[in-house]
Amino acid sequence: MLFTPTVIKNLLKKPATRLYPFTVREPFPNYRGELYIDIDGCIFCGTCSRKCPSQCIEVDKNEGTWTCNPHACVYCGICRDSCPTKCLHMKDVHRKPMTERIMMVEKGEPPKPKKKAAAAEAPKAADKKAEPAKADDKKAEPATADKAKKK
Amino acid sequence: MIGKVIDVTVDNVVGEVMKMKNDGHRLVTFSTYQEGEDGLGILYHFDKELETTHLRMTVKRDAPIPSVSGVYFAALLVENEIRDQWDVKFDGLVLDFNRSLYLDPEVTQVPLVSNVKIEPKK
Amino acid sequence: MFGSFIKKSRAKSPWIIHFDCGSCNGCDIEVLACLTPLYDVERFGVVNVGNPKHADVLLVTGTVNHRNKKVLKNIYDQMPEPKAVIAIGACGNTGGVFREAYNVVGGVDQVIPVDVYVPGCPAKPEAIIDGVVVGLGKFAQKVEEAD
Amino acid sequence: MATTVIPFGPQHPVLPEPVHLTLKVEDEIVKEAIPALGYVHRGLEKLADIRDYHQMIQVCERVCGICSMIHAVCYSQAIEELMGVEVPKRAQVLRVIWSELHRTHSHLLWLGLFADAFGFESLFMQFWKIRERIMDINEATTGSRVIVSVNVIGGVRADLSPEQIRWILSEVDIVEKEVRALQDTIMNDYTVKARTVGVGVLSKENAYLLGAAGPTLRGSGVAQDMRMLGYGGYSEIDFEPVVETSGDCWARSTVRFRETLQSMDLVRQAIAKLPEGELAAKVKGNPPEGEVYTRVEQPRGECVYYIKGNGTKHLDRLRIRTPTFANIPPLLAMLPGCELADVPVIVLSIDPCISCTER
Amino acid sequence: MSNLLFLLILLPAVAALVCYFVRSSAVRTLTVVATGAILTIASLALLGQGTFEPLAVGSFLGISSDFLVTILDFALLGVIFAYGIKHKNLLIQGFTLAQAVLLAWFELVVVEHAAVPALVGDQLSLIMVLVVSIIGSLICIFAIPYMKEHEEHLHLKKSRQPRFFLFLLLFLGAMNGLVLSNNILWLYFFFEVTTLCSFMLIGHDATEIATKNSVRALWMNSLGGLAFVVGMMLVYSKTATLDISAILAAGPQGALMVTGIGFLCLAGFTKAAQIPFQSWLLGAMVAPTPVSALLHSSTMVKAGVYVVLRFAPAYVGTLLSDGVAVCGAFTFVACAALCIGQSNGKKILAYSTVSNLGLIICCAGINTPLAITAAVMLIIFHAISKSLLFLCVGTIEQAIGSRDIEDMRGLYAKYPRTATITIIGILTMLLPPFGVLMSKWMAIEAASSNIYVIVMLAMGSALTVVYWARWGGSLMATRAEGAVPEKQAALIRMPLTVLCLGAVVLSMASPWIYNSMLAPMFNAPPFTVSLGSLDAATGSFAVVPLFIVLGLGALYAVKAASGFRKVKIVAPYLSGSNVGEEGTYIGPMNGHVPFAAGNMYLGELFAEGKLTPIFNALAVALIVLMLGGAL
Amino acid sequence: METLILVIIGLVAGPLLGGLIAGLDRRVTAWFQSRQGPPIMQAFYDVAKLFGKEKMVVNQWQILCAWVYMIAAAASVGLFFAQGDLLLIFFVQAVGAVFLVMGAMSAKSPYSQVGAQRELMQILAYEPVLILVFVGIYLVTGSFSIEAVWQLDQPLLAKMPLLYLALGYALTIKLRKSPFDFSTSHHGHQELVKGVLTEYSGPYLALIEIAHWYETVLVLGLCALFWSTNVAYMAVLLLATYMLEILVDNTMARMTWRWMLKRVWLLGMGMSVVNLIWLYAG
Repeated sequence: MLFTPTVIKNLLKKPATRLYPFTVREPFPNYRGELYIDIDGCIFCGTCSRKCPSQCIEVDKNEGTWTCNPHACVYCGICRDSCPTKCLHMKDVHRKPMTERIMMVEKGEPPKPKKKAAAAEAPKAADKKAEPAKADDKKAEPATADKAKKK
Repeated sequence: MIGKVIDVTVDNVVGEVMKMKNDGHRLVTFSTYQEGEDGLGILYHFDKELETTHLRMTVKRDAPIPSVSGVYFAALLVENEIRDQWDVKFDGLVLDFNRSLYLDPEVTQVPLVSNVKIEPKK
Repeated sequence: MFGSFIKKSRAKSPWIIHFDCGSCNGCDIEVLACLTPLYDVERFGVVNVGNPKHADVLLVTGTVNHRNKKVLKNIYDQMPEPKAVIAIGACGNTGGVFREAYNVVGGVDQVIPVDVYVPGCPAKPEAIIDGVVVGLGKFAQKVEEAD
Repeated sequence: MATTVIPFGPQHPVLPEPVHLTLKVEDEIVKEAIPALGYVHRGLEKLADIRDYHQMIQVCERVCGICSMIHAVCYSQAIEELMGVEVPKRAQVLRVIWSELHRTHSHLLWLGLFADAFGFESLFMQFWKIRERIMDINEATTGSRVIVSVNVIGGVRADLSPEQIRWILSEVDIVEKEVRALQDTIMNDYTVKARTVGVGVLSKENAYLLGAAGPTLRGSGVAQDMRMLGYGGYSEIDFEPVVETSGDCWARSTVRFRETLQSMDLVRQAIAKLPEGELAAKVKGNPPEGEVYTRVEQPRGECVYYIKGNGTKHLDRLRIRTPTFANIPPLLAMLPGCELADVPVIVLSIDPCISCTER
Repeated sequence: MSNLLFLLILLPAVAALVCYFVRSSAVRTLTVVATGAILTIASLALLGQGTFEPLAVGSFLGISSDFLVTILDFALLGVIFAYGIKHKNLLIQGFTLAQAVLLAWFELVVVEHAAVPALVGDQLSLIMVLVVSIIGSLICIFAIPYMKEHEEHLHLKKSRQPRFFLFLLLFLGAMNGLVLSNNILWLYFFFEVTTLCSFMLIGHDATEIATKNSVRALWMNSLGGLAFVVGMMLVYSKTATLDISAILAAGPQGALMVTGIGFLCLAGFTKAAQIPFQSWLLGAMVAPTPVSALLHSSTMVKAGVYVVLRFAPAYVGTLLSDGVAVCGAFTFVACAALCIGQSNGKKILAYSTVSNLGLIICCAGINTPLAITAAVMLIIFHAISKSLLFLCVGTIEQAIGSRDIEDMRGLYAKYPRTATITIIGILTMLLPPFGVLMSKWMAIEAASSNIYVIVMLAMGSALTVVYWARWGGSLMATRAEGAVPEKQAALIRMPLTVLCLGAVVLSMASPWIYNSMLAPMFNAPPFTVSLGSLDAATGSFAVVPLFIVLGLGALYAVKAASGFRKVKIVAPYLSGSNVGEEGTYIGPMNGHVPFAAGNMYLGELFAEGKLTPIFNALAVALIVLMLGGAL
Repeated sequence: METLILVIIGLVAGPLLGGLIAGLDRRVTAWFQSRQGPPIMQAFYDVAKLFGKEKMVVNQWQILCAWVYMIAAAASVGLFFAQGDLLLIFFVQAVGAVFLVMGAMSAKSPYSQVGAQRELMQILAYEPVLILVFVGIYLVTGSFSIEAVWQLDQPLLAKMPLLYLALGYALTIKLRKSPFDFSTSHHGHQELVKGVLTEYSGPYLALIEIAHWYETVLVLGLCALFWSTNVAYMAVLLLATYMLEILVDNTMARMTWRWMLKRVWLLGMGMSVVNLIWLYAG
């Protein structure tokens, strides 16, 4: 019964519980959360792909795609640190849960060999939108989570 | 590598390990590495008052290796592990899991034999 | 009336079972941390029952390997319907950093159907709570479909 | 007398990890305990074939999520020794700080789980509540709560700012105060003692012969702690191993409890001696041919890395021996003769980390 | 009236002789079944005629029946003595010799041979006759197919069944005689007949162990016989009458007479196998199961408690009474404790019998109308349930070849009928609203004013729950679809079914049984019956309402359970270990580990070997105190 | 007629009260642990959800046993409200306890088997104590029936303080609280998983939960008898007792059944006997 003082103290004090998701704590600034790419800055050098310990990033220089499997990503931040153009970033919040597996596919403008200079203008705007596959699901889920947050 | 390395052979390994035990050494573990095409290097690591001693033995994988689990009971786990990883046999293992300590029958290749390279999965 | 109360209760009383399916313990301790005072998922009626026969939600952490895939299947089968599966962490999702290792089969969805994927390595307790919330949504949807 | 066979695990609420024990009990007294492993075996040592030696540091961190920092330290030290890299002093001391924070959170976690093993749920909650402060320190300083990923070959990736140091010190003080408040409960409470004193006794000789490591060994009266080697930043710091002599579950929990307090002291010492300087040395080329044998002290005991380089960026052999691997034979020796109710207490008293054990 | 009495006492004896001499199994079967039927009808008819005052039995072939009994008495002692010599047992020889000498002196010197009405039929006697005749007959009928199988199993060249049924049927007659006797010498005679019969039946299989145990039973019961003679003489020395009714009517008559009663009680203790005499009854397990059933339920041991209960009015309010109560209560708790450590089904039944007899004796010792009611109720319901359970164990043993309860796990899967009956039997021993528990309830309420007794009863009743519940539970299992239906011989099924129904239905009828048979025993009956419940100032037991509520509940539950095919049947939780081949799981080394579960027998607390000597010593001390208290 | 109404009130109010107490219990426990805890109605959500789950058993007998357990528990509460005989109430309650054990034993599962054995040990521990408590009440009131208790002009507690403490043991065992939560623990983190309840699932677990509520009401009702003279004090006594139970639950490790047997038999029985001797003498 030597534990009694502690439980009595607990009883008299306010519970320590953080009321997540109703109140969300201010995140720590350098938390390694959701990874995203600023595709405009990407030069498709492939360093992130080579450095990634989980080997979850694929960079296709010819197609100009940067593909990452967020489910295999281990959020170590190596890719971010090694990116020569600093176009990889990590949000300070975690990636939201999903009901389907997704692939992050970002299509950007590969550094052009001089002659195809003007060719890639057209698709650029359309492909800004991330994750063409399963995009709907992914949108739906954070929405419910947001709703819960507001409650 | 820190510590004294003593070379032993299949014939005197048990005796040498016994000697270490009588000397008051604690068996830390074994380490293994590939030695040539079909050889296996085993390092027995011992510790006595933070001083390290190693016994080094090289064997062929197809011949049974004398088990020291009779000397140090603690060796049974690591010997079973080596059995799993290199598909070698130990003579006189006190509790022989017979290649089932870690692996299920689905794993058909011998994991650490390096000519059986594992292909990255897609 | 009782029927609708049952339906309402489903979302209010998700009993979980946590199976560590070859995880590095990173996600495990975060799952356990969810039960502790700072996160206290019991607010949502979550109880860690530790017995598949009582559980509604299966939280799986870790990679599936050849030995534990049978265990995972067994546990899943022993859970009564309706049930939901939440795969936690990179390993549970895909096998994570280990997915090329020789004894690794891959993510949880190689063996049983997964309802919610919680990414992260390890997933934060907040992420797991989010996952359970999403899972309950999925759960309610499943029940609707079944009726 | 009738025998009951109990399949204890792989999925069992008191075992946080999948491991199986086939227990044969009579009148709830364990007569025989046979283990089965392999539920967490991933084969990550083999990953060295396809991941380069830099990437392997992330893999080694994930040998075990609880002591990931210290795995990374051990691995980095091994590679640094192999390649002859001189690690800057500041990085060494920072590694000590994070290592000791890891030890604190691991021990607090264990103390909680241990309390849960003998059915003391409130104590579990209390320890885990305190632990969250350490997790916050981890998150704030490294960017992740559990797997901090601050090590690189040659040093560390993150730094502590003076404000952070002040905050850490104040948090550490609070944690220490709160932990001390539980000292009476974990060491002197009647019911706790009834469940731990004299349970799972491991004599000094047995502990030594069976190759026990860490608190399991120290709880049996052997003063053996790898930090006594003064590796890395520990050479700067005063350190005395914590030893108890009774060899039972109570001794092991007391060792860990006192180490928790000690770790916080070590954090303070390290912070006081934190020199200015570089965070990481530059590392060029591949590990040369050669062997390294490194030992560090993890929360669970002595962790051994054996590395064999071959001059390429892939290692020829990476061998990890974790403390729990060494503690399983003593566990098997402790189980027969105990009560069924004491099985979880004894199993947890070695602080099993199966994920470490099987890799 | 007297025809009925002759029928009840002599018909079994005649039938016994027929069985012995006509060596045809058909005739034997017919005789046994017919005797059983006649006995049942006769006992019911006797009940229908109601109680009767002591009545004299005339002469038989010109010889006075009293004289005939005396002659037979000595003949009997002679036979027993001969067996004592045959088995070289000094105890038997000594005890019998002492009996013969004392009896001779008593008969020839002390007693003035006045005509004593030999038979009496009060409530207690009538109830006992019913118990003996009906339950005994059912057991005898059960014995027919059982013994056939038993002998086939033993591969006997020459059937020993004639001898077996001789003593089995003789036993019933002796018991009927015993409970109807009014002349204490007659009582003594029948008492000795049961001793001889039990000896012959225990030793029936003629194995070494059977002989050994039968000899032990004989010497212990001879000791009882000796105590009986001594008691009888002491009582006579004070009351100067052999008429039991008169002795009882007079009540306690000073120290010497009460000591005499004390010796009679001691005789009852030996026969009822009270600690420290329990070993003979445990040894009797070697006999074929019908013998055990007979000894444990309706005969032999009941003769013991009958004697104690019969003389209860003669020691009411004395210290002896308290002593008897404490001894009984001690046996109750001690045997319940010993029973915890047993896994042998028959031994559990044996210890439970002794334990329950202890409770009956304890009630006799408490000696209030409430307690006596409890005792009689317990005699009735215990006899039914216990005989049922013995027959069940016998059936199970012949089916599975073991009487160990660990081997009976999941019996339902293969033998649903036997298992269900056994489970019901166990429940009737254990739970309300069944009769045994009701008697226990009465006993506890009656004992509440005696602190020693109540503490022991409280402990004992808890221990009882343990050994019954775990047995009952382990019989249950799921029947696979399309499993082979169980076969049971008609003559086995009939007694089982009748007893099982009887246990349930009579329990339900207990308020009326009480009203019609027990209440008239007392000037101030302890209960009033209203709405099917037994009410008293101290408490009430709502028999019929409970039966209705729990019965309907149970019926609903059975209905819910029998719809189980709609329910998913799954493998048990084995911590996620996969179920391997039938009854195994996949364990270490990927091997198939057979599933096993065992009960706890609390070896360190309730070890038979350790506890028995302690209990025996304590019991001897208590008995000495009891007899000393009488003085 | 009045009795019948009382019985019906008891049968309806029993589970409602029991569920509410269970909810409150979890809430207060959470507060003791510095947590916020579940909603008060949580116990009802849990049971309602369980009723909606798939029906799944290892053995058909479990269904029977779960139902009988529930019915017996309800019947004992009914009898309690009908002011029946205390011993009889207890024996009817024991029907439930025995069936729970038998149901657990019917499954070929080591956990529920060992749980059943432990449950028996618990019965072995608390049954004598409870019987002695009833005997104490009999000695004070001259009857085993509850009716007699209401006619007292002095609370039972004044004459049976030690027996009340002994009842505390039985209460802790019956409520399945630490240090006596071996056969099935509410927390589930136990070497026996859920002990006797391991193999019950879905609706059958719900039945058992409801039965447990009835039992909670019954044992608290027994406690209430100890201050029958004043409703306010009775409430205070109950509240204090239950809070103490929760406190004990939260400040003690789970012990072993061997410890329990020794402890309850020596201390519990000892206190009871001392108190009884006092009553006999008085």
